[in-house]
Amino acid sequence: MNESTFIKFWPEQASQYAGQVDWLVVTFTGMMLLFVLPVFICLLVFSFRYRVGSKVPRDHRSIGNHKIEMTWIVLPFLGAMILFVLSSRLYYISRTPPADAMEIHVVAKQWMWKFQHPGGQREINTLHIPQGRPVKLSMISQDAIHSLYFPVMRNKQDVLPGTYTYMWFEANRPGSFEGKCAEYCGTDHSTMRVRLIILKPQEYEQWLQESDTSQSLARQGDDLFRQFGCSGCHAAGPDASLVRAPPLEGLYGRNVALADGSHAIADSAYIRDSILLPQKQITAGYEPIMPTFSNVLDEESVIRLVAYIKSLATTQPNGETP
Amino acid sequence: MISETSHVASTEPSYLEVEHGLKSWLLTTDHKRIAILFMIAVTFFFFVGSLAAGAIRIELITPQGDFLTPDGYNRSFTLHGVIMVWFFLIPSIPSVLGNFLIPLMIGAKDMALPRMNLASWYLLAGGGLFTMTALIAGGVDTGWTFYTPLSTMFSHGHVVAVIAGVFITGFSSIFTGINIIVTVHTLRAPGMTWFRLPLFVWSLYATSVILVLATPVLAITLLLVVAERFFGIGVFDPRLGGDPLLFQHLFWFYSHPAVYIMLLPGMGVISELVTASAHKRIFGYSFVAFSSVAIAILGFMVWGHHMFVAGQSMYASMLFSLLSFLIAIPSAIKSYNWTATYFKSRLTINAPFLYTLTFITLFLLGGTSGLFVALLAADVHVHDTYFVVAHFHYIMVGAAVSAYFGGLHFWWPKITGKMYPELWGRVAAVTMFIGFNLTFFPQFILGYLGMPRRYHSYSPEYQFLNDVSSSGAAVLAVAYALPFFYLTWSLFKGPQAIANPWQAAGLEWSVPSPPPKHNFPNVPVVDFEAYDYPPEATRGRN
Amino acid sequence: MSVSRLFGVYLGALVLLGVAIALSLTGFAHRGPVIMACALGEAGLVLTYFVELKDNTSLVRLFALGAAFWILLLFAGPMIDQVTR
Amino acid sequence: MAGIKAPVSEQFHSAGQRREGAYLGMWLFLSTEFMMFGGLLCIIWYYRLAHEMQVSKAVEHLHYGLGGFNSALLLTSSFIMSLAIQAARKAKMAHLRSLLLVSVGLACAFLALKGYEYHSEYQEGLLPVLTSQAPLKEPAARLFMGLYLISTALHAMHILVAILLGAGIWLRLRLGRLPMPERLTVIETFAFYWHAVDVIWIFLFPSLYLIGRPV
Repeated sequence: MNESTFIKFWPEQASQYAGQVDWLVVTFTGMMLLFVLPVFICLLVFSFRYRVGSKVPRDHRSIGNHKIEMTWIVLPFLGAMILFVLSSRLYYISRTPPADAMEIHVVAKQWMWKFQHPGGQREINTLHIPQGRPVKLSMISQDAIHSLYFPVMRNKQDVLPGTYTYMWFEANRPGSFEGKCAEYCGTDHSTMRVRLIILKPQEYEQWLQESDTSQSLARQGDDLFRQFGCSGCHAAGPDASLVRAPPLEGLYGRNVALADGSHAIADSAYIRDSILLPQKQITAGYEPIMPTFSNVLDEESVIRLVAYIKSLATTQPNGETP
Repeated sequence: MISETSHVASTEPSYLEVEHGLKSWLLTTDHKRIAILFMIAVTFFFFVGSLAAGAIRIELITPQGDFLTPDGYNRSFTLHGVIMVWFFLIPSIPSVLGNFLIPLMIGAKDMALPRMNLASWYLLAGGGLFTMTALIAGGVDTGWTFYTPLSTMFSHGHVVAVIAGVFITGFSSIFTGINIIVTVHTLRAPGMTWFRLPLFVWSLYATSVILVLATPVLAITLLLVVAERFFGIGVFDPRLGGDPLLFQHLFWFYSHPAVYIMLLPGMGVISELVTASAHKRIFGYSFVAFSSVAIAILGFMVWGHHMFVAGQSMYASMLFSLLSFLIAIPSAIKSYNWTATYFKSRLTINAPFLYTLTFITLFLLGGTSGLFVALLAADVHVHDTYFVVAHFHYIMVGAAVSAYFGGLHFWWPKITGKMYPELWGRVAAVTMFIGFNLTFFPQFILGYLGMPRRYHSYSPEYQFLNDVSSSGAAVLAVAYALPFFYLTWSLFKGPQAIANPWQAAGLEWSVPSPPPKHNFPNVPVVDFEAYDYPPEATRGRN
Repeated sequence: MSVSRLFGVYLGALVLLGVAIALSLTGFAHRGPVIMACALGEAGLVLTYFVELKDNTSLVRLFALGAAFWILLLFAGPMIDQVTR
Repeated sequence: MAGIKAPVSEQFHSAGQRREGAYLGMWLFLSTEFMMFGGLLCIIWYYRLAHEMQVSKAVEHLHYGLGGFNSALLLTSSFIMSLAIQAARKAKMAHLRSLLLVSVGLACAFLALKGYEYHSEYQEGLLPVLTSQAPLKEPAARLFMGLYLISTALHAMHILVAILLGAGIWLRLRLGRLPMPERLTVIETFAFYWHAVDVIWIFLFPSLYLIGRPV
C-alpha cells in the first residue's frame, strides 16, 4: 500500500477526482508539447543548417508576416481555452462539497493538525476516513496560515485564522497516505504532516466504536453551552430568563433578519462570528448586550458549540421536534 | 548599417580613462560608470544569494534535515529569496546593461537624470548591505513573501529591519524606472523614432513602467506590516479585524508584475542577441515590441493565480486563471519570432548565441510549466510544491540569469574594451545549461509527487530526485563561477576589442570600445531602421 | 490663464466640497457614490485648471493620469474577490 | 523627494527638452505617490465593504467639520499656488514670493489643525496604539481608526515635505538664486507636487470622514 520506494515518478491516486486531474495534466502536457517541440526542433535545425560556413540559400529580409503571426497567436490560445474550461469545471467540483458529505472539523496550529469527527472522536496528526463516502473538512487555524494538502487526492486548501475554509474528497480505495502542510508556517513547518488512513466502511465503523466516543460533538457543545452560561440568556420556553436573547432552536440554516435591515444565513461562519464578535451582526429586535467570547473560547470549543447549535436546527422554537 | 566608422579611431580618452581615483567613481554621474558600480554590487549580492542556495541544496541531500537547524534552513531560504529577488534579479539587467546601453542605443550623451541615477545605486548598495546584515546577524524566517500573520505575529527575527531594507531599495527601483522612461522619451537622437528603437529599449521601457507603478504598492504593504508588528494596527490580522488575504492581494499586485521586471529585460537582451547572431532583422519587429507593452499591462491583471487555494473566491480564481492564459500569448509571440528570425540567416555560433539558445529553451519550458500553474485544477495540486519552485526558477534563473550572462558576454567588449576568451565562454554556457536542467527538472517531478516547498526535512521517497537536484546545483555553481574568473582575467590579459567585434547593427557599436565619456562626438542622426543589416551581412562570403 | 477664471474654478471646488459634506449628513440613500463623484469633480478641477493639464501636451497628461488605470486594476481584484467570496 | 533638479544640461539639447524631461520625471514620481495612496484607499474601501456597520461606528466619531475645513484650506492653498505660477511666468518676483508664503502658511495651518484634531481624538480615546480606544468595541472599527491614523499621518508627512520645499524655494527666491522665468521649471514641478498632495487629500477625506456616517 505504502511501500517506501527510493525512486518514484508518479504519485498514487486515491479518488476518482485525482484520476481526472491526472488526465487533465497529461492532456495539457501533450498539447503544450505540440506547441513547444516545433520550436526546439526548428532551433536545432536552423542553428545547424544556417551556421556560418554552410552553403545554403539565405535571405537578409525578414520583415514579418501577419498571417503567420496570427496563426501562432490564435491556435495556442484556442487550445488553452478548451483546457481552461475543463480545468475550471474540475476546480468547481473540488470547491463545492456535496450536501450529504460527512463533516470533519479541522483545527490547525503550529505545528499540528487536530481533527474532530461528528461522533466526538478526536485525533491529532492522523485522520481516519471511510472509503466511498464524501468527506468534507471544515478547517480553521489558531495562529498562522496553514494549508492541508493530500497529494493522493490532488487537493489542498489553505487554512486561515478567523475564517472557515472547506475541502472535500471521496476516497475510492483503502490505504495509508501522507498529507502535509503546504503553506509555510514557521520553524517546524516540514514536520506538520498528517497520516491519512482510508478504511473500508465497516472498518471505519469499527474504528469509531473503538475510539473514545463518550460524547458526540454536539453533546460536548451542550456541556460548554451550560458551562459558559450561554443557557442563561439563550433559553426559550419555560426556562426563559429575564435577559432577552434570540432563541437558538431552529436557527441553523435559517435566514436571519439583522438590526441594520440586511439578512444573513445562519451558517457555521455566522454562528462563529456571533460568539466571538457578537456586535458584528445584531439580530433584529434584540439589544446588543452579548459579551464577546473571543478571549475565552478556543477554536475547538467554538466548533463544539456550533455543532450543538446546529443540532438544535431540527427542534422548533417551542421545543417540539417536527 | 552604420556607415561612418571613421571616428572610431578618435583619440578621445575612454570613459574608463578620463578620470582616475576612487572619488571619480563614487561621485560619478556618467551612466557607464554607474553601470559598472551596479555590476559590482549585483555580483556581490548574487554571490551571497548563491551561498544560501548552496546551503539549501546541501541540506536537502538527506531527508532528515541534519545539516542546518529548522530555523537555520528557514533563514537560508529567506535570505536566498530576498537577496536574489530584490538585490540581484530586479536590478541586474535594467541597472547594469540598461544603464550602460540605453543612452548608447538611442544616441544620447547620458541618462536624463544622472544624479538620480547615482542616488539609485547608493540606495541599492546601502539598502542591500543593511538588509544583508539584518538577514545574517538577526535572521528572518518568513520567506521572501512575508505572509501575514506569520510575519507580524509569529515570526521571531529582524522582520522590521529586513522590510526597512527592502523599502529603501524600492526607491532605487523607482529611480531607475523613472530615469529610463524619461530618457527614452526625451533623449532619442534626431531620426530615432519609436519604431527604430532596438527592442532592448522597448522591453526596458515596459519594465520601467512596472517598476514605477508596482513598487509603491509593495512599499505601502510593507509599511502596514511594520505598523502591525510594531503598533498592533492589525490591517492583516484577523484577530484585530484585518484580513490576511488582503495582504496577499496587495503583495502579489507587486510581486507578480515583479516577475516581469525580472524577465522582460532578459527578453530585450535576447532580441538583440538573436539578431546579432543571425545577422538579420528580427522577424515581426512590431509584434515583439508590442508584446513587451502587453506584458507590462496584462502583468498587473493576473496576480490572483497565486491565491487559487488561499481562500480567494472561486469566481475570482476563474477570472484570474483566464487572464493568466492571455498573458501567455505575448510571451509565445516573442519565442516564435526569435526562432523565425534564424530562418535563412547566417548564424554565428559563439558564447552569446549559446546563452540565447539556453534562454529560449528554458524560457519555453518555464513558460509552459507556468500554464500548468494557471490551470486551476492542476494548480490546486501543485501549488506550494516543488513544481512551482521549478517553474519560477526556469523563468528567473534559467531565462533571466542566462540572458544577463549572455548580454554580459555580448557587450563585454563594449563595456571593458577587452575580448573574453571565447572557448571558456562556450564551456561555461554549455555547463550552465546542463547544470541548470539537472538541478531543476527533477523538481517538477518532485512537485507533482507532492513534495511541498520550504521543507527542511522530507519523506525518504523523495530522496533520489533531491540528490539529482543537489548534484546539478554543484555543476551550476561551477558554471556561474567560471565567468567570474575568465571575465576578470580578460580585464588584464584579454585581447583589445575593436569597436564592433560582432559586425552587429545598432548605435552602440558605432562608438569605440570602451566609449568616450560623452558617447558620441557629434549628435548622431538616425536615418536607418533597427537591425539594419545589409544583404552582404547575411549572405556573407560563405 | 486669467485670475478670475482660476477664482471661479476655486469657488466651484469649494461648492463641490460643501455639497459632499452636506450630503454626508443627510439620510439620502445613495449618497456614497455621489460624495465620491464630488471628490472626483474636485480632483478634476484641480488637475485640469490649477495644474493646467489642459494646456499641456497629451504625453504629460498621460503621465499625470496614467496611474488612475492601474489604481483601477488594484481596486478591481480585491473587490471582486471580496464580493464573490 | 526628487522634484527639483538643477539644470544638469549636457545631456539635453534644448531648454524645451529639459523642461519636458522635468515634467515627465515629476509626474512619474507623483504616479508612485498616487499608487501608494491608491493602495491605502484600496484597503480602506475593502474594509468598508467587509465591515460596513463597524466602520460606520468609527466614522461617527471622526470630526468631519475639522476635516472639511482642512479640505478647504488645502483647496485654497492649491488655488494660491496656481496664482503663484502665473506670477512667476510674468516674473513678478515680489508677488510670487508673497503668494508662495501664503500657500505655505495655509499648509502650516492645515498641519496645526490636524494636530489639534489628533489631540482631541487622543482625549476621546479614539486613536489606536496611544489610547485604549474605549468608545470603539469591535476590532473592525478600531482597525478603521488605525487606517485613519496611518493614512492621515502619511499624508501629513507629505504636507510637511511640501512646506519644507516651499520654504526652501522661497529662500532661494529671496536670495535671488532663482531667476524667473528662466528657472520656471523648478517652481512648476514643485507646484505639481503641491497639487498632487491636495488631490490625494481630496480622495482621502470623503473615504475616511464622510461615507457611511450614520444620520
